[in-house]
This record gives sequence, C-alpha cells and structure tokens, in this order.
Amino acid sequence: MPELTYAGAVNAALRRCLEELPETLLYGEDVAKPGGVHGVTRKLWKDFGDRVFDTPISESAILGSAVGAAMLGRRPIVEIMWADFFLVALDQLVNQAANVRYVSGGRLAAPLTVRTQQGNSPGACAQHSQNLEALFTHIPGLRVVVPSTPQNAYDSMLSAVHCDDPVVVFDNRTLYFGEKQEVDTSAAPAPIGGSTVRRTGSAATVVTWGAITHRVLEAADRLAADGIEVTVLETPWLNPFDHDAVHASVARTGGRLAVVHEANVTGGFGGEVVVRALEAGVLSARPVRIGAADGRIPAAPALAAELLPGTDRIETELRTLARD
Amino acid sequence: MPELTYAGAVNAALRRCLEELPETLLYGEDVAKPGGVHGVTRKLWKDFGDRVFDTPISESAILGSAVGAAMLGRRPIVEIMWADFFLVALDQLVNQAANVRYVSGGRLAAPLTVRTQQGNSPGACAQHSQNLEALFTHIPGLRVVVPSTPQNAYDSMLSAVHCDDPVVVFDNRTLYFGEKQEVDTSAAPAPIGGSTVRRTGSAATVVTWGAITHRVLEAADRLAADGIEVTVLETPWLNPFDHDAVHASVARTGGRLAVVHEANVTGGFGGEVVVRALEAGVLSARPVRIGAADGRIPAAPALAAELLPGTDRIETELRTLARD
Amino acid sequence: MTEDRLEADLAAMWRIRAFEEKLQALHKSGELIGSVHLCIGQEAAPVGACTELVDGDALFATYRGHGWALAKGTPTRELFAELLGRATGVNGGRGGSAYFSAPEYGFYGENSIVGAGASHAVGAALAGKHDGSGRIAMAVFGDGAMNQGAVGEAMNFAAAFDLPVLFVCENNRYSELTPINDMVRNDQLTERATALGIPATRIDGNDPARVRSTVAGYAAEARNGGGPAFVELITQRLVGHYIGDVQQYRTRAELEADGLVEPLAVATSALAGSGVDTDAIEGRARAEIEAAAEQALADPFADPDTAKEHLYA
Amino acid sequence: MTEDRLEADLAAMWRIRAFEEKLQALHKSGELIGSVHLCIGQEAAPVGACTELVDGDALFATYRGHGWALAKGTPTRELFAELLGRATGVNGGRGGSAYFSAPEYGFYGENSIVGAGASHAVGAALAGKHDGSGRIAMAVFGDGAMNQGAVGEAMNFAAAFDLPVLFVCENNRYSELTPINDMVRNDQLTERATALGIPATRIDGNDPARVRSTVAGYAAEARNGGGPAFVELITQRLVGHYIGDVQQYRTRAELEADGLVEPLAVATSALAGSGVDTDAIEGRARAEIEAAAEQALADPFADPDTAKEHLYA
Ligand SMILES: Cc1ncc(C[n+]2csc(CCOP(=O)(O)OP(=O)(O)O)c2C)c(N)n1
Ligand SMILES: Cc1ncc(C[n+]2csc(CCOP(=O)(O)OP(=O)(O)O)c2C)c(N)n1
Ligand SMILES: [Mg+2]
Ligand SMILES: [Mg+2]
Repeated sequence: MPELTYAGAVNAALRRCLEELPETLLYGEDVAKPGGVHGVTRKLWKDFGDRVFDTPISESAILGSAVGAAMLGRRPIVEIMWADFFLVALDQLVNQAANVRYVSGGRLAAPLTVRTQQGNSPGACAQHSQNLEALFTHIPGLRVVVPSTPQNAYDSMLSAVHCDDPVVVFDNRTLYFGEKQEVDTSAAPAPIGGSTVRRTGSAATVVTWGAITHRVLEAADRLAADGIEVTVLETPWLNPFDHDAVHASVARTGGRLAVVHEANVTGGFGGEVVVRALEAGVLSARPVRIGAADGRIPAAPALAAELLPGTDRIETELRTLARD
Repeated sequence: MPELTYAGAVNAALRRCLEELPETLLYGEDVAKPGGVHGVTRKLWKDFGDRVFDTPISESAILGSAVGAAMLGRRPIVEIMWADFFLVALDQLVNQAANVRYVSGGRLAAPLTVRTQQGNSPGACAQHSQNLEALFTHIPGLRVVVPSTPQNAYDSMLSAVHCDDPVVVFDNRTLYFGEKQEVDTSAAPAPIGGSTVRRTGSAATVVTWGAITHRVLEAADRLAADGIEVTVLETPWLNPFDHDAVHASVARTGGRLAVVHEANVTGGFGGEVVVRALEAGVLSARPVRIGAADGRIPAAPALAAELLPGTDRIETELRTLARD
Repeated sequence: MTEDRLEADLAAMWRIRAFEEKLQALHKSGELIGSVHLCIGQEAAPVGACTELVDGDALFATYRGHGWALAKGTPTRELFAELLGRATGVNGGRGGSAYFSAPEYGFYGENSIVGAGASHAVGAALAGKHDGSGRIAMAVFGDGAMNQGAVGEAMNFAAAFDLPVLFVCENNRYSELTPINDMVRNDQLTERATALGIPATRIDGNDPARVRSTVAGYAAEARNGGGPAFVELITQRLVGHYIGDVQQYRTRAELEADGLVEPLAVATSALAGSGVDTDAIEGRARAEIEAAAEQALADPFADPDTAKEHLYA
Repeated sequence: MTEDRLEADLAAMWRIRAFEEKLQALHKSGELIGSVHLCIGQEAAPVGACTELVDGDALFATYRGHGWALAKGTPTRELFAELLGRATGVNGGRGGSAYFSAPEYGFYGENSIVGAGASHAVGAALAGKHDGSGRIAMAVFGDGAMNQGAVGEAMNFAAAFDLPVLFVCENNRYSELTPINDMVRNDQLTERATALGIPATRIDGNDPARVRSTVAGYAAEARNGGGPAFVELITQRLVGHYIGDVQQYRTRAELEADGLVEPLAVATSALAGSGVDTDAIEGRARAEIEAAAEQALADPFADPDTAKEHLYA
C-alpha cells in the first residue's frame, strides 16, 4: 500500500477515476497546468490531456457547465477553490444540480463531484475561513462528505465520483500536507455513506467530521490519560448521514452525546445530529455541541483562536459531559 | 388605524421609511415603475423620484451596490424578487454584508434591508418554491425576519430598515393579498427581535413563523374544539431569536414543544429551536419538528401538497404531542 | 420552394400559437395552475432555429420555452399533460410550465432562473467534445438575461475553449415589466459577444427563414470546430410577461405596431395570393391542439404517492 | 515640473515597494502569518491613480491592495500593524493582508472574493448621487476578474444609471498561476466595457504619469455627470501570486523582460542624468518603512477578549 499525504491520496483517487471512468473530466481554476493552488491535482493534466483543464475565474460557468455535461453523460469533477467561493454561484448547485433528477422524474441525472476545501488556517481572512457544510446539508438532492484522513479522502473521492448524484467533497487545506499514511488504493469503490469508529469508550459518544477530528482525538487521548474513555465516531458523510451508527453508539455510552465541528454552532449540522438523537430517544444526558462561536473569523491568529474550537476547549467540554 | 392587506402594510412601511429617513433608497427588479411583480411597491416611485428605481436582472449588482451604498451612509432597501434568486449572489450577503461591521472593527457598517418572498404557491416550479431562511440563520452578521400578518409585516419592515446591520425580510407571496386588517402605523419603530403569543393553552407550545402560522392556528383551533389548548408562539424574528420566550412557554406547557415551518426539516431552523430548548433543559416530552419532506418541490399541486406540511398533518402531529 | 418552406413555417408557428392560446383558456378556466409565460409573438425563433439542430444536439431554453420544446418535437399531448400536472406529462408534472425537460427530443429543459441555462449548454457542448458525438448545443435566453453575470461567464467559457454553443438571445425589448433601454446604455447586445471574441449577428427574429439561415451558418461553423456564436433576434411578445400581466407599461400604439410585424401576421401576408390557404393552416393547428389538450385533460393526475420518488439514484 | 512629478512618483512607488519587500522578510521570519499578495511591479497604478481622488471619493481594491491603501494615505505603521495582527492595525488585525479597510483615508477596503468589490464601488457612487457629495468611486481589480459575472453586472449597472465609477483593471496577464490568453479569446478587455457603453482605454500601466492623466480625464467627466469609465492598465507582477508561489509557470526570459519595463526601473532610468538622487529616494523609503515596521512589531497583539465585539450594532 502506498504511503500518501492527504493531498496525495486525493490525487491518487482522481487519477484512478480518470483512468477507470472515461466519462470523467476534471477542471477548475488552476487545477491543470499549475496542478492546483494547493498542489492536489499535480500532473494529472500531463496524463489525461484535455480531460483536465484550467478555467477562467467563473464559478457559475464551472458549476453550470458541470451540470450540463453531467446531464449529457459525462461525470465531471470540478473544483471550487475555496468553499467561500461557492456563494457566487450557489444557484448552480441548489437550484440546478439538485433538481435535475427529481424534476425530470429520473429521465436526467447530474452525476458531478465538486471538490472544495474550507475552514480557517492561521492568518486567513473572514472570506477564506468559513465552514459551510450546513448550507449544503439542508439542500435535498445534494450529497455531502467531509473527510479527514488520507484513506478517508481517497475512499470518499472514489465513492463521490461513482455516485450518480451531485456530491460536494469538503477538504480542509491544513490537512493536505500532513503526515503520510498507508492508503489502500485497491478496493472497489464503496457506495456513499457510512461512518468510522475512531476509538471506543463508554463515557460518551463524540460525533465529528473533517479536520477537527484530529483535535477531538487528541482531546480524547488526554481524557483517556485520566481514565475517561469516550467513543469517537467520525461521520465524514453528512448526506447520507449515518444516524443509525450514532444512535447505537449513544445508546452504548450512557445516552451521552457530543458533536464537534469547526463551523459555528447556530444552524450548524451538529444541531441536526443532536435533534435526530433526541427524536430517536437515545439521549439520557444533555448533549453538547462544540463549534466556532457565532461570529465572523478575524485574520489575526490570536483572535481567530479565541473563536474556533481548540483541543483544550473540546477536552474541557467532553470532560464535563462524561462526568455529568 | 388603516385597514391594509399584507402588501399594503409593507407598502405603507416602505413609504414611511422613505419619508422619515432621507438616506433610504428602494430598488430592485421591476419595483419602481411597475410597482413590483406582486404590486407591493406600487406608487412609491411616483412620490420619491430617483430614490426608487428599477434595476437590471443583476442580483449581484443589486446586493453589492447596496453594500457599498450602505458603507457610505445610505440605508438601501433592495428587493430579491424570489428568495431562490439569492443563490446567484449569496456572496454579497454572506461574504460581504455580514463582514462589514465586524471585520472593520465597527469603523464601517452595512445597514441594508433585503426584501424577498419565498415558499410554494400552487403550480410554482422547484426553482420558485424553496424556503431558504435556514441558509441565512446560520450566518453570523445577518439578521432575519419572516412575518405573517399585515401588522407584523409593517413592524418588521420598520425595525429592519432602522436596524444598523443587514436584515433579510422574507415575505410569502400567498399572504400579499389576503384579508385586510387594521394596522397601527403610528408607533415608533421597535428594535429588532421579539415574538408574539398568538394563542395560549397548556397542552404544548407550538413555535412557528411565516405563512404557515395561519395553518398552525387553524390546526390549533381544531384541537381546541376537542378541548386541547396549545400555545402558539409566533417568532417572526429568527435572528435575533427569542429563545427565552420559547423556553418560558415550553416550561409552562409541560415541557412539550413543536416547531412548524414550511422549509424542509433536515437542517431547517426548527432543529436549532429544538436543540436550544433541550440545552436549556425545558423539554419533558419528545419534541416535534414539522416541515416539508426533504425533497425538491414538484410543480403539480397534488404532488407538492403531498410534501408540504398542511393543516391536517399539523393537527395530527400536534394532537399526538399533546396526548403523549 | 421558398413558399413551401414558409407554408411549413406558418404551420409550425400556428401550432405554437394555438398551444399558447389554449393555455390562456386553460388558465382562465382554472385547469392550468400557477405562473405561465407565453411566447405569443415570438414563434419565428424556435421554428426557424430548431430545424438546424439534429439528433444528439442539445437545446436549453427558459421558462418561456413551450415553443422551443414543441419545435424540437415534444408531443403536444405530453406537454399539455405536464403543464396540467398529469402523470403522462413529460416529467410527470414535476416540471410544470416553467421548468420541464424532454430530453428524448433533445430538449434539455427550460430554466426558471434567468441566465442559468447558458452554462448548461456550454457543458453539453463540452460533453460533445469528449463523447465523439460532435454535438452542438443551443442556449436560448432573453435580452434581460444579458445583464445576469452567469450569461457572460458562460459565453466567455465557451469562447475560451472554442466550444460549439449557439447563444440565441430573443430580444423582445422587455425584462418582465421593464424596457431594455432603462437597463442598458448600449442596446446593441451583439457587441457584448463580439467583445468576447464570439461572432455575432443581430437579425429580424420575426422571419423564420432569416433565423434559419443565420443559425444554419453558425451551426455549420460550430460543427467544424469554429466555436460559439451569438445570434440576437429582434422580436416582441404580444402578451404579458406572464398570464395576468396587463401590460400597463406598454402603449396601445406600441402593441398595435408589434401586431403588424409579428411573425404570423407577416407570414400570412407574405402568402397572400400564393394560393396557400392560411386559414386552413390555422384550422389544422387549432384542431390538433384541441385534441391534444382534450386527451391531456383526460389523463390521470400525477399520483401523490410517487411524490418522493427519484430524489436520489 | 515633469521631473519633479516623476521624482515624487518614484518616491511614492518606492514606499510601496519597500513596504512589500519588508512583508516578504516578515513572512520569512514568521512574523507575518497567512496568505499575502504583493503588488511588486504594479506600483505605478496606485501612485498614478490615487492623486486624482479627493476627500469624499471612495476606493475599493482587492487582496492585492497594500499599494492602493498606501497611495490613499493609510499610515504605514497602522498597515503593518494590521497585517501583523496588532491591536493598532487599521482594523485591529481583523482584516489582515487580504481584507482590510481604512475608510478614514477613503480606502473602503480590499476584497478577497474576486470581483466582489466592483459593485461596492457602484453603491458608493450611488450614495454620492443622493448625499450631495459629488463623490466618485474607483473599483480596482485584475484581468482575471473580468471573467467573473459580478464584474460585468457592476459595470452594466453603473452604465445604465450613469454612475460615476472608474473601473480600473490591472492587467498583469495572470490570474493566479494561469495566463490570460488561456482564459479569453479576445484579450482586449476594454472592448467588454465599450460594449456596455462605457468609455474605455488601454494604456501602459507602468507609467504613473500616463495613468494619472488618463484617470484625471475620466474622473473629470465622471464628476460632470458623464458616468463610468474603464481603464485597462497593462502591467506585471514581478513576484508570485502569493508569497510562496515559485512561478513555475513563467520563464526566466519573461521575468527578465518584465524587469526591464517595471515602473521603478523605468522611472529610475528616466531620471538618470537629471540630478535626482534615486538611491536617496529608495533609501528614504526603506528607512521610513523599517521604522514603521519596527513600531508595529512593538505594538500589542489584538486582545483575544475583544474577539466577539462588533458583530452587530
Ligand atoms: C436570477 C433571476 N432573477 C430574476 C428572475 C425573475 N425574472 C423572471 S423572467 C425575468 C425577465 C427576463 O427577461 P428576459 O431575459 O428579457 O426574457 P423574457 O422574459 O423577455 O423572455 C425576470 C427578471 C429570475 N427568474 N431569475
Ligand atoms: C470568486 C473567487 N474565485 C476565485 C478566487 C481565488 N483567486 C484569488 S486571486 C485569483 C486570481 C485573480 O486574478 P486577477 O483578477 O487577474 O488579479 P491579480 O491577482 O492578477 O491581481 C483567484 C482565482 C477568489 N478569491 N474569488
Ligand atoms: Mg425580454
Ligand atoms: Mg491578473
């Protein structure tokens, strides 16, 4: 199994899709000749010719042409360089892609994958720091995944591209060049969906997705050092979401649930996870939502750190939850 | 007190703002000479000259120019004809308007009001039927209100225009030419926020906003006929949201809470209302969320009716809640 | 030959006109529900342009798209059924008047978001570049849509990559209730295309033959790798933006002048003295439409139990 | 007179260059954190254009906006402080390199969303129409931004309503890592403005005097009710899109050629033999910048306890 960074894993998955699925295309701003501003799509252009190309700074045309190409039988993979930039062209996903299959009664489909990355990195401005997955999980017709590890990223991309509906894949740029890991690149593409138990423990269930998973695991390790063992359930797929796994786990952990995401709390997808657990009747303790403070993200790292959920805060809140 | 339709009340509020606040402007597609495609802005153009004007079909320019004008001391009121159309230009609210005050540290502000209308009306297509308030309530920096009566619409518009931050006012076009009601047009503009108890009862608290409030009241009347009295708390302001009033009411109604909105359930703002009640510790029974099925809205009225929450379904679900 | 063609065109235009007029009646009688945008007065554009599209090509229109769907071959009964919410509609009633598609006939759909379909056509052309079909795509939109950023992006995208897209702008001088000259400084819309490096022509959009020959020329170039083109069709709608729009923004004189140049009037005059029985053409069209509407009205409504189907694969 | 002006311009350009080079050093030393977009090579544009803006006018730039903010009078220390996350920054560190504003100096902000600022300038001009200020507004953006729908919408909006907005397009031939000619069929960007009815000129953007006179002419017309104008400035950046971009997409030859025409080199040659001590000009600029950076580095970091303030009124 090759050792890959997260970026390398995405690259390998894209390469495999381009190889195995002749109907795939890969395009977006700076993705071809420059190999992507984060270097994720490096060298693909060399090997796949004009199936991989750079585009003008035209998010509406990027997404809209992907919808059109998908309707006509292609399987486009397009990049929106920063999730914040979706907002100049959200129409093409929400009013267009999401409607294609349903409104046509299944006569048409829009099997497209949108790659993007999101979240704060130190010094990033308010317009390059948002975590916007909740805007998409509210939209029926779209699929959403937020991976956190090289394997995860590889598998998600494969599943997304094979999915016959529009899928948005949210990376986090701080993960791209982290540690290399062995990645199984040989398995058949799995259907979309699913979750992974990242550690087990009976004190509480902590549900999380995306880059912050690593902070959650760190916090869980610290708690473990004090004898408090929590289950960390990573749910990269937010649509379809593995509510069953969450509920089963919560039931096994004394009805205690925490959800951690980097997005701000109000209206974040964490709320949905909590309500569904409540509706399923599996909660016994007051659940905890951990996320960014409801605010804009300032550029100064010291200010941003105050608002974003850090390992310390996660640890403290989980400790309280486990104790109650 | 004048008797006004909802549209008339909005028109009166706009007129008053234009009269009392010389820094207001009113513009959007077809709002001036034609008086609005729904007739809401009729005749304002005649009386306020070039402070009221029609624009090209350019939502980004409409919203973006409002942001710029607001930064420079105007108080623009602009129209996005259908909430669905926000999606071609959401950047201007989320990445731009919402950031102005915070990022500048209060040196700049964006006191603008966006009028729009949303929801399904019989025969409307999937691209003209969505209820999108939850996309906005997740965005810190924006204020959101969804009125349901002429008085409510009048008051909300006045408060919104006087607010020094960006406010989105969501009407529902099916309300515009409903029954006339006496509207108090003389009170001073109130600060944004607040909620209204529309009826009282101890069986449960039903929180709702927008056009569907009328169905909720109808359902509540039917229950009352069977001796089941529920409290209906209308919360037009979703940001700031009157959580305190909700919690106090839930506490008075046996810890029973239902939230009803026309938007689809998953990721809808109803989830946030429920979690906050849970976090506040006021729930005793399993809460109920009522909204559209998670799907796209079909044009055929019979199909749409199957997915949207109607009075019958609301009645049934509330009955179950009250009984449990 | 020219007369034969014109006779056929008049017949095709009458089918559309009769369809739209039947919708007016069905709306009045309450059988057709919701917002409906008629193309009465603009029939020459679809009739002229669609004959130049072949199997495999892809057409994208707007909410004002009934005429385009019909000209592409969508059966009248299935179209009525769609608009009437019937199970037999081209989308089983889910699309409705403003957002249906009929891909079996190369009609990839209306769109109710102004300007959004232009980039879909770009994508269809892009697909054609890779699937060996040699497809060209056509995007139809109005004069007002030219001010929507998405349209400019789509046109530049097609230009940058030499994609075979024909952008057809039906300039009826109004966006909804607002005249074009209040919304632009320069009403020569072709210049916007030219500035992007796209060949462009502005022509009389009421003459189906002129529309056809112009589209034919650009279609041939596009099929030969020449890339996109832009055609501005000067035309008029004789009715409101939507059924119910009483057009207070237009003078009687303007409407009368429009009535003199509208395509059915012009074609009918042109055929006067030719021996062609234009009344019979109209009669046949109306009869076909009546029958189709009748059938559609007898079709079953879409079944509410199916309302949740087909959201995902 | 011309030489005095050129001397002053060189000094102003050196201030910007020295500022940007100091940022490179601060980035390298880890004191400046995050993504930073330098305008090295493009200094003539702000220096030439900003003298034609007066109190009350409003300028809107992009993430590549340090030079524009400085040319508008933003103090160097407060700007350094902003980029270094200090409480004394123009926005207390909340804006950072790519999204700060300094409205006290008529600088209504950078923007990190490509094309988004253009319509803000339109709004500022609109405000001026109603507040009696007679304000003109200036929107600055790059060549790549011309393909963003929002820019086209903003330009048409200004044209339709004769609003006094100067659209300044800094054409450095690249959007990030991609050359303009891969992205457009027609690289004469002025034609896009002309097509909208907006007077437009394409000029050497490395010559501050030429920039100034062009802007002066259009500014005068705009102040007289003539409406918007568009200026395309042909220029180049000598450094990467962001600090860290190693520019593999550019040849050595291209970078060398750019070095010969870049504004500081040109101005310095032009002053050769004039008796002006250009080294001294550079020296004074560097000294000012060093001192300002020093002060900013000594300023306190933004206080985390204030992080939640000013979200709402
Ligand atoms: C993005 C968006 N903005 C606004 C509307 C509302 N709207 C529907 S049709 C229309 C006018 C379009 O005018 P034009 O493009 O000239 O086409 P026409 O209706 O004349 O055929 C408007 C503004 C919309 N559907 N989508
Ligand atoms: C809407 C949007 N899309 C993409 C980006 C990413 N991006 C930032 S700068 C840039 C290139 C802009 O090129 P140009 O307009 O020529 O300006 P320059 O950087 O050359 O000054 C891109 C694509 C963005 N910030 N916003
Ligand atoms: Mg029109
Ligand atoms: Mg550039």
